[in-house]
Amino acid sequence: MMDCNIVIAGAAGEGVQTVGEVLADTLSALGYAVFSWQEYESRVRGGQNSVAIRVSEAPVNAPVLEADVLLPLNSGAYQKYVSRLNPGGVLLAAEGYRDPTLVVPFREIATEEVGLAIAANTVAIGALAGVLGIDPEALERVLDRHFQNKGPELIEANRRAARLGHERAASACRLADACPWSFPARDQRYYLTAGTEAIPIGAVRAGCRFIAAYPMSPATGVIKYLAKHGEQLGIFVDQAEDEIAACNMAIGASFAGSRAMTCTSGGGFALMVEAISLAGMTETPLVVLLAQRPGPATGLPTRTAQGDLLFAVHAGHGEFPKAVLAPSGPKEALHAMVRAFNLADRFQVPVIVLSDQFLSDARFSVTDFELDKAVPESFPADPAAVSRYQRYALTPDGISPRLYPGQSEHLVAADSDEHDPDGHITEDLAVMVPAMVAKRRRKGEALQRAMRAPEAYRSEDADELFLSWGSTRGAVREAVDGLRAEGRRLGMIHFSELWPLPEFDWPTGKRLWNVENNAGGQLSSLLARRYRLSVHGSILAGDGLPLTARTIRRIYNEQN
Amino acid sequence: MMDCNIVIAGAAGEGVQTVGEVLADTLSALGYAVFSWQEYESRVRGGQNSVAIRVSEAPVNAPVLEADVLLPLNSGAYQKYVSRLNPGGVLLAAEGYRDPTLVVPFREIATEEVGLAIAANTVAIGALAGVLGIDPEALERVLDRHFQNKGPELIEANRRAARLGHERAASACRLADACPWSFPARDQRYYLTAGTEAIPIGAVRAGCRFIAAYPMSPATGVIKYLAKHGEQLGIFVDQAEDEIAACNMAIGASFAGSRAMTCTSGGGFALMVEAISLAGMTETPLVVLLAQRPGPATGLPTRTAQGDLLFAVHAGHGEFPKAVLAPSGPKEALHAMVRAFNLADRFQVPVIVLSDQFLSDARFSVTDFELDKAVPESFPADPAAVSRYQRYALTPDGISPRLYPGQSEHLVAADSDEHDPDGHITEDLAVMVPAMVAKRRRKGEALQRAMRAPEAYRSEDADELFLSWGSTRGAVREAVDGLRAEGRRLGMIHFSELWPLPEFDWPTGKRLWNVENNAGGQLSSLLARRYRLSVHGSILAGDGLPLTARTIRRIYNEQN
Amino acid sequence: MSRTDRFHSDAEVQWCPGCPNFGILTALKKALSELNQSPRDLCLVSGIGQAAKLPHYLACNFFNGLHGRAIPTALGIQAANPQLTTIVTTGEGDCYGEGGNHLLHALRRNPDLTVLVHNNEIYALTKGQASPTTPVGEVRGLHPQGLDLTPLNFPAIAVLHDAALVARGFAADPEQLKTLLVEAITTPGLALVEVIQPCISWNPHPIAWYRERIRPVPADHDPADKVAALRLLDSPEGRYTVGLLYRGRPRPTYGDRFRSAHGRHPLAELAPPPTAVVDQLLDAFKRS
Amino acid sequence: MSRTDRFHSDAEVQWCPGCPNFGILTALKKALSELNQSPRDLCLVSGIGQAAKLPHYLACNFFNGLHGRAIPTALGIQAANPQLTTIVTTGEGDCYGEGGNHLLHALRRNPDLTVLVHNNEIYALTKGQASPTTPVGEVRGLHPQGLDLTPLNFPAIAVLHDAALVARGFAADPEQLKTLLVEAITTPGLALVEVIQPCISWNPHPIAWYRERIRPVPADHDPADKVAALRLLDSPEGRYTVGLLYRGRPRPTYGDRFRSAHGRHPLAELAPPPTAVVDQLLDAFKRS
Ligand SMILES: Cc1ncc(C[n+]2csc(CCOP(=O)(O)OP(=O)(O)O)c2C)c(N)n1
Ligand SMILES: Cc1ncc(C[n+]2csc(CCOP(=O)(O)OP(=O)(O)O)c2C)c(N)n1
Ligand code: SF4
Ligand code: SF4
Ligand SMILES: [Mg+2]
Ligand SMILES: [Mg+2]
Repeated sequence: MMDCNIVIAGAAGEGVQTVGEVLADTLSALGYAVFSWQEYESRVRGGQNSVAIRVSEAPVNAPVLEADVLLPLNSGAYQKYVSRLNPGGVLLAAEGYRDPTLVVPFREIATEEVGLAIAANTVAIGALAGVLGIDPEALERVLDRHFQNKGPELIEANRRAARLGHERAASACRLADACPWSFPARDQRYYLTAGTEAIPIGAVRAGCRFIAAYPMSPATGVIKYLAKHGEQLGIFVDQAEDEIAACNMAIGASFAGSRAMTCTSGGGFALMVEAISLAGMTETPLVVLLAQRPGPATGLPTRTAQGDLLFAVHAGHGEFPKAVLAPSGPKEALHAMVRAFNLADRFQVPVIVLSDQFLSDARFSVTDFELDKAVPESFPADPAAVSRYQRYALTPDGISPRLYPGQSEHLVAADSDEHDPDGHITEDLAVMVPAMVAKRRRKGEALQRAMRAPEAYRSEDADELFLSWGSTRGAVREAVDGLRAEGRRLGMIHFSELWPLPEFDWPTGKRLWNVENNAGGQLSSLLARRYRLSVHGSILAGDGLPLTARTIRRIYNEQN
Repeated sequence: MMDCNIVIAGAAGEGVQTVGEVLADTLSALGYAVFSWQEYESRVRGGQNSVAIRVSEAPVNAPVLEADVLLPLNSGAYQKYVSRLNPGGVLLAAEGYRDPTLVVPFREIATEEVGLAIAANTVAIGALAGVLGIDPEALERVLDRHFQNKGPELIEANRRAARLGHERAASACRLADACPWSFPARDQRYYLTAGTEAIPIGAVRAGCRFIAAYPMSPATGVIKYLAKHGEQLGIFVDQAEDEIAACNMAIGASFAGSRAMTCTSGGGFALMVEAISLAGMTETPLVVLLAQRPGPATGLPTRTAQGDLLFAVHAGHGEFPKAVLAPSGPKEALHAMVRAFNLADRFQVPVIVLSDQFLSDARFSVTDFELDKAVPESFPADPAAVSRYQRYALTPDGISPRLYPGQSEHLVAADSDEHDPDGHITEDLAVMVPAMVAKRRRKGEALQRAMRAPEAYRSEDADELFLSWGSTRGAVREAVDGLRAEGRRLGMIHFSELWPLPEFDWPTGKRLWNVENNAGGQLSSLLARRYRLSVHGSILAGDGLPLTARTIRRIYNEQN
Repeated sequence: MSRTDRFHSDAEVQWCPGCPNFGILTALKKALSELNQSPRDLCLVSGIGQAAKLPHYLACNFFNGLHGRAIPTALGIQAANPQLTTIVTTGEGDCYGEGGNHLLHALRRNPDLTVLVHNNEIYALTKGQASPTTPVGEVRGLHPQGLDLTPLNFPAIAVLHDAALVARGFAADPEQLKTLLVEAITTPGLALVEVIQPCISWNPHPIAWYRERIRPVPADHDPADKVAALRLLDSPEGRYTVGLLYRGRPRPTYGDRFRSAHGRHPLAELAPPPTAVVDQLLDAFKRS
Repeated sequence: MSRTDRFHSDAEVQWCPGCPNFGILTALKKALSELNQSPRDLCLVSGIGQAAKLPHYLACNFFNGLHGRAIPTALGIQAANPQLTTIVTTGEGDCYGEGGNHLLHALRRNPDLTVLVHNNEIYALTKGQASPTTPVGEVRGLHPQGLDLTPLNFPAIAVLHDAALVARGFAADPEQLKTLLVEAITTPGLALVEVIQPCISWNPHPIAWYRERIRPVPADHDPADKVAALRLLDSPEGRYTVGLLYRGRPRPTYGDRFRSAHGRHPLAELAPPPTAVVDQLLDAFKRS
């Protein structure tokens, strides 16, 4: 199967993202399954960042560090990323950093031949297309759209720039006999979507009508998307003064009957923890999107990690049910958001959805989002069916009828203190307090029964299992396949629903490995807690980059 | 062994606490081991509260709900608490609520015979002393001290009130032949101390020089004590605008070289979680006293619980070492505070000390605080020994030399972002980030080696073990002794240092029971996580009252 | 059923007998009655403190949330259902201390809320510690040498940021307070009503002490005059001045833009968008 | 080594080339040199944001803490060691947004801090979202229809609460800013210095746009005149007025009482109390 990874590197502000986006769009438009991901520093200009674009015929949706084609936009980028270039890979650059380099002097061509210095990046895009054997017209269509608001002159100049880059690179390729690729148009179209888009669309699908959040990478994109479309879709959006406000606002909106959410990253989530406990006590549905980045504290603001699983599971003082989900890609993320709102509503609990910078920023190829399987469900009480309304009525499964204020004659009370069924403060330790503690526990048990078992992949005949969760799924599957090809009988058990962990029949007699993008092995701790499971070995990272199949295989092989 | 439990009940503002305090002081002054604890509603006036005073010859320091003597100050108190009166116990009251009651009309006597209506409570105290066969002079000495600032007339009136109460009760006792007790003076003196006093004294002992906190029950007493004595002792005290400020202030003070702490309860602690992660990242020593009360959210503000263990252990985004301690009584609390500051300094980590309302408010009899075993240790670097100072120098155990700003020519940098050894922001994912992640891990491992094993009590020949932690120790020991007397071969393993859990050789082949004052069985989760331990049964409460030996035995017997 | 009775609640009041909070409760009930407010369309929002217990004591919808967080919760409620009359009942510790940032930023949004601050100059529920309005020098639990922090002047901050209405009442004068509350509730935008509420359990002064010092807003005071209001509030008498202090020029309120596009229905009444809408959003990610 | 060189740092500056933050850095270095400040006794405290990266770029002790929390951290440092010159370098998002409550309450304490607010009217580090000072109507990432929140006026709040000094500078005029910083650092108590710092990456206006609008404080402005300062700050020109705006009457600073009892040594130099002192505390719990 064709599998080509193109890495574009350069400083912030230098156009790495644009180059990557245009290339990815072009390849996607040609019918290929593109997977692109980026890693970048926490600064607005300078530093060295990269975008990697992996192209194949069917979706792999897993990151690869090593480049088949590397395009550094400056010499620092060359130095930082050249070690990633595969043997035999193509280095495309404006200068001959080393031999062999396919040299295409982007800036010179832009200045001298196009007469537009800022078109240098378009020359580079064209050159990339040339290296890859992409039809220049396919690229032009994408470029035209990209520059559509800039006027006909600029469009024409960029076309020219792209064509010149294409020609120069293509002829350099021919000379060097270095570029084996070609991407003829295919009769297939994938959605090319990032988590940061699929998550808010999932919220839209779920019927979310309110979001309040405070900007924090890598979560900001979620509220930004909803802000952009909110006015048209009827979603109330508020940029709060801080995360505490954001979370309490979402709780207020939810109490008043609206599906409501907030989004943040670890530090902001820490500030929401008290309010999560409030949602638990008041039994107010709440969805919190926690986009992880490496901590502790400010950590690495623009990097990726799976470091907040145990924190999310245990967030909030006191004891109350909550759910934690961790989708692995945009499609699962869309579904997870709908699921999160449904669970939150059904059990009247806070639900935390864990994503991370990798999942937020990476663009996956999706064949079909299967919206028919992501359907919003609501669990409204019927005001007419209630005679004397009690917000916290004691029921067998602990779930009380939920009405919203103003909906009917029934008054709705919510209390952060321990309360009686009417929502009034109680200090009746003999009867009411134990009854309410037990009610919340029953609800938690009901919630646990509703949680989904992990996904098994090639596990049946496996001797060893990789245990994983969240956004590493693609890499872990790829590692399983790769190690299978080496003769290892490996399988995968992958968790997308992490808390409460349901009953699960663990296959016995298999060697278990937890594979996580953190240093602490948090999933293994959780499985130990829940199932008394012990892992044989751990495959952990936590350096701020996404886990790749190659890294997993390397660490696995080191321990074998 | 003599063991008598006196319960005084009444509304907030009615004087329950004063009555209890004077009685406890008197018995303590007579040389008895007193244990008193209170439970009260979250209001300033009204409701129904109680104080229980348990007297014995040697310290038991465990709560008992059931009363040998019950003194209700009003009829509501009688109704709420009468079920707690032991068969054959004495009901002492101003009215004949039921038969038999030892009726002493406190208010009438105060008004008519003393001429001072507000002395009614002193009449009641005297009556209690009469019931208990306490020498009126011993009581008078305590009363005199109590009223010493009120002038000779009031002192005299109260003496009179006490004497009248004593006489009336004593003669009623004789008539009914109902009061078997007597408390002759003994040649023994215990410290009668509550956690809320021993904890700040521990901080003083440790050399704490800074505390910032925001008022929150049941933690307020800690900062209040330090505020009261701070000016004289040289402790800087700040009532912060919120818990976030409090925790960041303590971190600032600690960075600047001062031993520093904060105190709060669950909701306030939730707000500090981000700063705890900050302390983890900047490697700033920090001590946080978390006085638990029942949650979630506001919960039961004046009640007790052990509901925040897992929350404390997992507090903070990202991965970093921290320690969690949970003393069982005032002496252990004083020692735990010194230990907390020592651990925080040595490993440059946040240390959380868990107490609860019960431990805060209950007064334990302590024979000797053994200050020689609670010694502050500091781990300062020598500025002269360093040539090029690096705050985050990479060392074998992960612990870097700590200087404070202004101490020497060496500049001291702290950073909440991932940093290099100099404290500057790094994005070097290849080398520096993994090095810092590994440094913090090594530090965590060193910390784990320094943690103390749990205490074993009558465990050697036991078939079954109670696993417990924190403030329930007294009740659990008493339950063990009681069940042993019934022929059960029980023992106890009690944890005062809860995270990180050290290596521990678990005895095999014993039935394990976790005994906790929460509904979730949080210790058992932690032991499952750390040791893959499974418990046979759980003895849990979580109704806002302290666990007692009788409750433990009842639940144990129900499951046997 | 009389108009005020309509707001009767069965919950046991946990305030001390004689607490001036009762006066505030009375004034609020009267104001609501005068406005013909139905409990059904009323939503009270509070944090934690003595003041914050108020919603339990009258018939209404309520959310008794976290200490300091009443305002953001109320904003969410407002956003989700602007048809509710939403009133925040809070203490000065709740609202100026723990929750100071939210009131500050609420002033930017101008939500159609009445923020009723029971100012007893202490943290009463937690037993009398200093609050953001405690006078300098007062001895308090954590300030045994006397408070050395100057008080916050939030009414002045509200004036400075053009709050729709800023008023001060006295808990022992429920009639005037009622009048102010009627004004506040009917004024679109953020109305801050601070109430002098001497705590009889922890405060050093009896109610009479306050009564002596309380002065009405000067007869010639123009509530539209910002500088005059600031001067008044910043003066030594400012602390005890009661009445209508300031009325900001009308300006858009929180969510106006959203409402003009989507109407004033509760968000709860909007069904999730049809699949076609979601498909359309997704189609933007198909390249051609 | 020249006086400013003394503050040279090797750390790579992560700001965009040409960012006015460089002007602030220059002004600060100059002010510190003029004051003969040694890096050893200097402590910079910051939160998170572009502004908050400043401490890395000059030789000093520093604590680069959490977003919004620089002020409480600085208070702790001040309390522990009043001999340090402690300066908070922060952005308006950090200090007026996430950390608004802390600045508000710092005004009550009057700590001897200089709070240097780089006001670029946006959240620059997180890519240009609206901040508490973004003008109404501006289109920002989360406000695609234009901002509908009015800005906060924190300099005016500081004046209202008698801050020791309130000033405003312009990042493109490091000379004047240096003079203001010298004043601020030498003034005991809380000095708030807001700096107009146009972001060249996300701001809609070039520096020249600001230069045209900037006005010095009127020649006849009396910095002791509170009402005049409030009027000025509340006026439409107020936003662009630079210079010394207000100087509050001297009053006790944070920790004065403690220091007068215990001296100005760092708390770190105090050994734990002798056992006898602890024994004495415990003896209070022996009844007789
Ligand atoms: C996060 C948090 N911190 C602290 C508390 C404890 N607490 C409850 S009420 C209160 C003060 C209330 O003061 P105020 O708002 O003035 O109300 P008052 O009791 O004076 O009416 C405090 C500190 C809490 N419940 N939650
Ligand atoms: C708790 C938390 N929330 C959000 C963020 C993300 N964040 C980092 S800097 C910043 C805004 C900074 O704005 P400002 O202080 O004005 O600084 P500028 O970048 O404009 O100089 C935000 C929202 C964070 N680091 N921590
Ligand atoms: S403590 Fe004070 S404010 Fe609270 S109810 Fe009693 S009198 Fe009122
Ligand atoms: S983004 Fe703006 S504020 Fe930040 S460094 Fe660049 S120019 Fe300066
Ligand atoms: Mg108050
Ligand atoms: Mg800014």
